[in-house]
Amino acid sequence: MINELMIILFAPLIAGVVAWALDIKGIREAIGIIGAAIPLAYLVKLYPTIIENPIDYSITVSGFTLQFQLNTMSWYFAAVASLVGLAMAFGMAVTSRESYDWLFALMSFTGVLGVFLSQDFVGFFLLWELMTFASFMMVLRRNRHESLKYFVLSVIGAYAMLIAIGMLYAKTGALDFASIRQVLYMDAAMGTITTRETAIIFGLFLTAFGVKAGAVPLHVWAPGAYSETDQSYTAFFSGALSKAGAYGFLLLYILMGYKLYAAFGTFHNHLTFAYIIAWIGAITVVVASFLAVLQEDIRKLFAYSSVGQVGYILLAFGLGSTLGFAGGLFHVLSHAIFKGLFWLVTAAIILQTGKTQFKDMGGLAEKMPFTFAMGLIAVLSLAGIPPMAGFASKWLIYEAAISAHMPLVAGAIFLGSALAFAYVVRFLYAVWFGQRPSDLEDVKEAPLPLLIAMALLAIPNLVFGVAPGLVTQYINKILGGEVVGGDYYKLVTPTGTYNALLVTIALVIGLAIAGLVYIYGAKTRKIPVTNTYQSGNPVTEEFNLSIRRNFYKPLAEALEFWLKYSWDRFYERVAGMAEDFADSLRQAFYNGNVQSYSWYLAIVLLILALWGVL
Amino acid sequence: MLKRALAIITLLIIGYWLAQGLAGVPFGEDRMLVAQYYLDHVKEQTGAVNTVTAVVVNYRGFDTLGEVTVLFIASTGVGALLWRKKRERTAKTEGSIVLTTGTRLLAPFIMLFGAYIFIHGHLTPGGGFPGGATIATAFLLLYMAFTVYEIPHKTFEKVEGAVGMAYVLVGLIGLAIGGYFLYDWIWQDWGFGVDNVGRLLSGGFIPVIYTIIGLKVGTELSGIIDNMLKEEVSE
Amino acid sequence: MISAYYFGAISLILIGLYAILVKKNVLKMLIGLSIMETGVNLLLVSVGYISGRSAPILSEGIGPNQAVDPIPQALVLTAIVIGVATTAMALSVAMIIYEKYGTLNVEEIRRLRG
Amino acid sequence: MNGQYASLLIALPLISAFFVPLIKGLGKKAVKYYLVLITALQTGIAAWVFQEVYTTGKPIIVMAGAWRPPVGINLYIGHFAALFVLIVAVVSFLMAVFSIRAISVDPIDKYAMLFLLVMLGATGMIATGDIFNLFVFMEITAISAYALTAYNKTGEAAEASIKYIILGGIGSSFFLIGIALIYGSLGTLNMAQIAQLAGGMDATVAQVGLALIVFGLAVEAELFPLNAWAPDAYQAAPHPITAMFSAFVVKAGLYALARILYLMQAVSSWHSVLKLLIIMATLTVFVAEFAALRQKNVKRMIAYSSIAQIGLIGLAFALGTQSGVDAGVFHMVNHAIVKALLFLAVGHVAVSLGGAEMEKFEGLGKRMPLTAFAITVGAIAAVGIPLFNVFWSKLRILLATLGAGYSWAAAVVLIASVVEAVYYFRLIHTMWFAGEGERISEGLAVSLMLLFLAALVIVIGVYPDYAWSIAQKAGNDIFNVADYIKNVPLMGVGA
Amino acid sequence: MNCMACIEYIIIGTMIISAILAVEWRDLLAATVGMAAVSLFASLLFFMLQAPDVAMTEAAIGAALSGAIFIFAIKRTQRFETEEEEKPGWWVRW
Repeated sequence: MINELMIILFAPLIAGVVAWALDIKGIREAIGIIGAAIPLAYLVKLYPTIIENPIDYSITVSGFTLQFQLNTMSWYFAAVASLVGLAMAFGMAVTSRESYDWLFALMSFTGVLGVFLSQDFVGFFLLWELMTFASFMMVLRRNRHESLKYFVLSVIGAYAMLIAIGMLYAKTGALDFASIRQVLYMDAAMGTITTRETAIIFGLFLTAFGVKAGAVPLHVWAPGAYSETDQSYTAFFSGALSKAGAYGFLLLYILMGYKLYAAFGTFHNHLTFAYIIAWIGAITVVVASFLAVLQEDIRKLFAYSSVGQVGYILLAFGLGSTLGFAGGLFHVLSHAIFKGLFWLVTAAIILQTGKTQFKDMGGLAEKMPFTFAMGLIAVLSLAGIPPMAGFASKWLIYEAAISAHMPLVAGAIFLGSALAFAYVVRFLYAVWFGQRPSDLEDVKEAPLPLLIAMALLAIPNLVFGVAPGLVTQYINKILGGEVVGGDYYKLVTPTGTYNALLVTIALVIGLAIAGLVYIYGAKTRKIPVTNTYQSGNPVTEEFNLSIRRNFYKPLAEALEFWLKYSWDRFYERVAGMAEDFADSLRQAFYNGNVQSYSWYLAIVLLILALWGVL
Repeated sequence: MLKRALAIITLLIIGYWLAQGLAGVPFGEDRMLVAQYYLDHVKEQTGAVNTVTAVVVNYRGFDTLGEVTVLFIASTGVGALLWRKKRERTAKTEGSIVLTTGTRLLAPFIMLFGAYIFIHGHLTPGGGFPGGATIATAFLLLYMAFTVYEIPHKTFEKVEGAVGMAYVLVGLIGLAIGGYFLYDWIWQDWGFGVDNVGRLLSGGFIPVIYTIIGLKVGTELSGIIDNMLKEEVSE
Repeated sequence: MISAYYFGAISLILIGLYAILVKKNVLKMLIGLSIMETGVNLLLVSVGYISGRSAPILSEGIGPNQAVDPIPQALVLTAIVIGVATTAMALSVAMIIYEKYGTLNVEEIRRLRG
Repeated sequence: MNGQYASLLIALPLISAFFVPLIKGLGKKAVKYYLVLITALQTGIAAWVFQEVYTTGKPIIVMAGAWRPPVGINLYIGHFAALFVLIVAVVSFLMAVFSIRAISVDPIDKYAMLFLLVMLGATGMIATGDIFNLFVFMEITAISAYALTAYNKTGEAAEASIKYIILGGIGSSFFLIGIALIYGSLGTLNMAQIAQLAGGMDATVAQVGLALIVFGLAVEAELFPLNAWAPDAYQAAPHPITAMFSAFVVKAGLYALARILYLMQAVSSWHSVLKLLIIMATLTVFVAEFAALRQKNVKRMIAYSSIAQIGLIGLAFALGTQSGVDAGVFHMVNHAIVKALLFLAVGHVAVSLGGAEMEKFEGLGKRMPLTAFAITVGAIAAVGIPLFNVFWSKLRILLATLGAGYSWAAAVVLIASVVEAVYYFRLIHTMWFAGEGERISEGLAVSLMLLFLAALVIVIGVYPDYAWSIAQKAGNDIFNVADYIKNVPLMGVGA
Repeated sequence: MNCMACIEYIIIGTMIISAILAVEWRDLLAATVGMAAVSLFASLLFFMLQAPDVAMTEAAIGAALSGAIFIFAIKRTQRFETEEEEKPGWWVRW
């Protein structure tokens, strides 16, 4: 029987394989886009019925029963991923010229969908690996070192997860979520699984999902991997793939929440394990945002920004309250759409100019007006300026942090927002305004498919910004209660209210007045645009700060002490040590002398003998 | 020196361990299980008097097939490894007069003796392997005595292959006649020499197989000797 | 108390192993291997020996209950042949080694390693 | 058809090997095609046996010379043996075809004989039901392997061969001592009867005997630290032979290890032997993967990877649980396919480009796209990526390991797997994204074989059910000793 | 201790001594002879263990033929074990 879920799951993969095998220009793009559109189409079609009737699907593969279910929560995640995936496909139609890319991009699409839809650990792990592998192959093509860094960390995460799964399997005898959940729920009272084992399983899962979500200190793969691939694909990579990590944390709550609570208890009236997650999120937000501010490369900047934004989601989930979940879930959506949009804008810029550094950019707003408009929406949304989707979700998270009585964490949110503002402002000015380098004079607007892709993500930014209730009411259904009140335009929480429509109207009126002033007010005169902004320092050759070059160098100097320590370098060193260890191991053990080899045999015999004698 | 000392200590411990294991298998006690069956039934089931031969060729014929194969591999392997485009014997000195005359006189008899050994395998100690080795010894003597002597190794190779095939064919005939591989159809079905147990014309296919083995072992071992004695000569 | 035959067999095995572990010449190691195989064969036959019985050739009035165990002897026949086959193989390999490397010292036969 | 005709599995390669000297006058080509023909025939017989065993569900017991088991030697072709005999035959057939192109060193006729005898030896090891016969077949395999390792007659080949001979010689000597002890204690050599009587054995004898047998077989099965000969032999052997080593010669040893281990379940020191084996197998995986990490020679690298995978199978077998054995058998099948593919492809590259060094692989994606694709498929499969066959068996093994409570072993294996992923992906990157080159011809036969094996990898990866059900039956064949004893028609001698 | 046992002990003792000599002699030819002697004594022991078949085989194959092929191999290679100065690292020398 062909089930809708199977179509949703495998349409991208099959389309990818077909596109790869045919490899005819034009046709492969068409097939790819169709394959990416099918899941979204089906999800939209199934939307009306999904709340009452979850759709189940299960297949037995080599003795394992893989179960998939489309329920309210998985629909939400799958829909977000499909939306970004479709945008990615449109973007790739322009930016990618290889069937190789199509194969692996669509393969990872299937992987992400599968992770969200799986209801048992075998399918979850299988598709998780598939997703990791496919995204890795996207990077491998362009940069071996970065891709291996990504893959090694991911695989360590995946294997940590596998061990955790295996331990759970050994303890509970089940691999499907429902049974595991039930057994662990019962076990919380009986305590057959010791606290130590629970801690190990929790730690392993934390590692696994932390890697994928890019939580500090496991984030080091993100900058390299996000920047060293096709930028349209990065929209999906950062927008949807990293959400798999966030989803994993949610899963942790669902499956093990009660058991973890029973094992670790509370800390300051707060679930201990959730506290850990919240702080991981908060640290990720702060560290990644600082690092993002200091980047000179657009791709690196957004890569760190992505890490930071996923940190928000973790933070929200770590609050442990339903409001926190609501905020986190909303942020999943809004981050996917604004960060996806950002990456597509970046893709357009790189495609049209071939440059990635801030110092080579400037004044592109006139040349690429539509792209600029899209970029502006993304910037507003990311910086958390109403009436964009980004504001609504951040506001919810903030409210949740306050009502959970975690002021330090709330402070991290604030700090993160401020820093986000700092880096997007630089992006906004350095790329779009100011003096245009002479070699960018004949830059053209991005091609149509890319524009479609951007529009696809920009519209939800606006719609969900103006009417956040659309999302929160669905989230209420996921969480099974009236968590966030209000109507389509108004959000009501225990501590505050946000009326998006009002804000929008105010904003529109304000903009109208400003426009009137601009048109009828003061006389404008054209002056040449130069870099006037020098941070109050005298301009010298060594200390030449402009918005395009070393803009935040003073900040970097202030943070010098902290920047000395880098997780990235630490991991590199560990890897180098492992390789040296491997070398000396094989040189010493396989030394080529058959007499040494005979000694190994004798030693084994000796061990056998001693074990027999003693 | 340290190495020797360590080796000796290691080996002593291993030896002690082995001895401990062997203590559970006391020397000289009757622990026969399957062997007793062999001893009890060997005469009526195989017609051989020498139980070892019966076990080797008949009851555990598979082992012997494998054993022949091992020797065949060795001869093939040595041939493959020492194969060169053109090789000749390079011995300089002829054997002493005692050796040459002795060899001339003895070689045929040694071969005959070898043949005797393997033909009487089911009656007396010995059999295909020592018989074949004896034959090879004759060739060895010939090689040592004469600098130019060479066995006709092409023919020997062919004989080697042919007798090997003959062995398997005997087994396959058993499969065809009696339904079992290596089935002793001569004894079991034809009952050839049933009244003759203890004399030459008995023992089912044992003499046949031992003849095959004897020829095979003889040719193979002489082939190995031949291969090892010849050296590459540049042209 | 362990029987003298067992003692002899184990000694041969250990001496052979000693040669492999200590001697650096390939041929010497092969001699060790050969001695070891002889030891194993001796051990096998000793295991099958039954005190006071004669060889398992049932001709001259020796009944089934007066013979030693024939199976180990059959096994040893096989093992001897296998041993000589291994030795022949090893020696021809050693000859090639000497031809290519000009030495039989195992410490210098180390092109393949790591 | 009579089940006894399964003895043709042994008879055919033997008689054909003996036939080679008679036809060698026809020339090299003829010998090579003869080899292909015989392996094809063998595949046919093996397929018949496989079909017979799996449709009736009953093992075929071949009784040599019509003697019932404890008296005569029997072949036990159960589910496992039927499966593996088929794999042996198929891989041999493929490699025989590959030999046409790959083998140019004389004398071909000797090569053909040794080739057939390696196949025979592995078949016999897998099929036999008698412990001394196992030793004989092991020696057949080993000695022909010694000869084939040195077949190229280079210094390296001879060096590898002498290492193999010395270590293999020690191993087989001690194996024989083990047999002597067990025979001395039980008075029988038949495996089924040994299993029956093992419980009543003297504890010390059983412990020493089992330990020695395990030691002897572990040398053949390449468990650390007894595997030092393996990378050298793999590297120096002719390319088709390397594939055969990895695909079934080692596995035959591993199977024998597992079989004897489980037959001796009743022995009191059984669990400590298992523990020791688990340690050895885990170390095998770890050391071999690390040794492969910075390898310059691709063939040697894959050899190390093969050893590591063998360690993984050994781990699965040493767990002592049904799920572990099933997973191990499944992994054996998958590994045979994957490594046959990899060694075939790498050997093909080495034959075409004159060496298997890493530099030769630069730009391979442009020079020999199909071969590069095959290596890629094999490498990805070996790493254990989903939708490729090894994923399933690796997952099974790890779940079984964790289920048996050996979390540390699973963790070590997974760390090693990370290393494996690194070097395989470096290889893939080198092939596709580094270097340039002219397209060169790849040869039809080899291309077809590569495609066939790659397709098999993916088909099992996407649809593992059939392979898994077969592996389960085969695993049950090893694990369920009671059935094994029941299936062998033991005569009531002494028992 | 009867006389049979005496002979046994003497043969076993000689066998072990020749084995040690075979291992320790630096002249490989002599060592080969020592090895053949071990085989011969072993074949005597086989005879005393009531295994005439094995004794014959061991004498013909184990002593004579293996000795012969060893000697051929020595002729083709080198006769004496050489004392080498030790070059590689300690773990290799081991």
